[in-house]
Amino acid sequence: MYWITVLVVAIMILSALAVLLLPNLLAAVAASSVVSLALSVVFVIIRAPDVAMTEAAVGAGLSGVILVLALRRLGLWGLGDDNHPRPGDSLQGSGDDA
Amino acid sequence: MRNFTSLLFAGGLGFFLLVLAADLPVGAAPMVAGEGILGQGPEAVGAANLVTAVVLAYRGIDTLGELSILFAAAAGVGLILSGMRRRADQRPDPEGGFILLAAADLLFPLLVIVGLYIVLHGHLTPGGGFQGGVILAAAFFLPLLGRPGDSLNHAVVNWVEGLAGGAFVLIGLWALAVKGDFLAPMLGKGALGSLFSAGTLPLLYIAVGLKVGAEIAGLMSTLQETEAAEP
Amino acid sequence: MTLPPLEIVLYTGAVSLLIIGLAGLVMGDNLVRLVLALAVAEAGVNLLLVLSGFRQGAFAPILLEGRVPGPMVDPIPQALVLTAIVIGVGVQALALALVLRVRRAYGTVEMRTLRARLHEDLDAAAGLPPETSRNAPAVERPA
Amino acid sequence: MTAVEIVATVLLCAAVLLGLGRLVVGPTNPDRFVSADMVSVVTTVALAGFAAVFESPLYLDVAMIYGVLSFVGMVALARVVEGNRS
Repeated sequence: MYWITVLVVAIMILSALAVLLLPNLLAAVAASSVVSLALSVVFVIIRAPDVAMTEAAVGAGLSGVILVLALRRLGLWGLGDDNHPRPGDSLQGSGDDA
Repeated sequence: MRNFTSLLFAGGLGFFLLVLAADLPVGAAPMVAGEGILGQGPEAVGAANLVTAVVLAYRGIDTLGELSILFAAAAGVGLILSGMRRRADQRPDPEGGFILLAAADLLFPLLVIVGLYIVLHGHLTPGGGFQGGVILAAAFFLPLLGRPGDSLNHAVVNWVEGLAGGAFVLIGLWALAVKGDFLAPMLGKGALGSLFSAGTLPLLYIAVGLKVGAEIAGLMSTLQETEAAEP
Repeated sequence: MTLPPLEIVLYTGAVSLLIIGLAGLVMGDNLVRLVLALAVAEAGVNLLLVLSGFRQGAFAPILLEGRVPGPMVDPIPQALVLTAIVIGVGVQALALALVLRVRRAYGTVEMRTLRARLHEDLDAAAGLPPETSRNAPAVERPA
Repeated sequence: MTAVEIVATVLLCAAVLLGLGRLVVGPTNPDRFVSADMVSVVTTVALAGFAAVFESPLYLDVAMIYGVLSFVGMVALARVVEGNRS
């Protein structure tokens, strides 16, 4: 149990760093959903099933949906951090700089 | 320079918090109010889930405040985005493929059943109004993901939200009139662990679930109907 | 070498989550990334609060078939964090709506560009010439 | 822990680490979403495993909610990726 906890905490911290460091905003949103996933496992380990369920519902479903919808409305999806798209900047090619 | 100062600040705060955490009594956390609730909660409230007992019975007024904060946030989103509604000549997102449309239609009743199960068993198993409300909102929003041209009926959503909030306050006032305490448990406790137990707590959780679900569904629908910025 | 107890590992995780979120909040330049960093910091705070009621070897505060299985963890921090998570998502949606509004008014979500355009707008409203106003000495500005 | 539980733990940890590596490295965005979806499915299994280790049915509800809602989140991500195709 001890080493499982250490591993889950390490995954949580690594993906929290990925949220800040990944240059692509959509990838950062995916990483933030991994953060709340690991957090929900930690809540199960410390015997808080109610909180784990709320964190799973909010972090896995709701927060990701809201962030992604907002990114789509902002026109920032598929781009890096710079919001000056070059012409011909396709979705597939934009993630290569990670 | 600014980045260096910020990192120094964050690192210093982290060191301070870790020093504080190292001094905590590890292994046996002191519980002042928790011991009392764990001891007399099941008899006094009748809910098998003691977290539910704290949320709705011991700290029920906090839940009312939380609901009003959520209401203010949803109203704020509606107010801020009110001038940015998609115009009729703008094309919405393309419709989803066959798999998404079929899955949305198939999953809708299942999601509604799961949400109602979580709301109704809030006083017995983990879960309750907040989690069940989120699932209900997801159930009503999933068809909108498949067909972005449709939209939720905002009048119905607002009515559900208002009626649920009013029901929560009315149950609390009823307890205030009869027992002298706002949101005191009413209607007898029943057998601990059965579905019809814990008095008014399931009714309160149904109100909370409907209100949270309506607010979050309306919020996501508002975001969906917002016009897209030109890239 | 002796391993640190389980609580210390968990407290370290919670504090570092809070610190990572806070560092992103003060150093970030993109408004959407600020919202993400706020969510990470909030997760750390929630974990810290729930940890304050954790006891090793205790059970979840839910009675199965009406009997008490043994010592249970503190239900009060769990109930408070339950509402805090739901409020957090409401705040996140409100912040994103504000970001959408900013993007429409100024055409950018970068703090640096945003600040420059804000200064230009303020100077234009004050009637100063747009080019020189930001670098001009302060005494030339109207009081 | 019995031998079965140890083997299951090792396999699940390996799956999560592989998925996490693809999430960080992944050259394109669809790679990252598929890996995030895979990590969430593996975590659902791990939560059910925790219910078995703790010998309590309470934790199964958490796994159910996680499985249901991660589908909705991933559908939203996928919709955004395919958005510019008309």
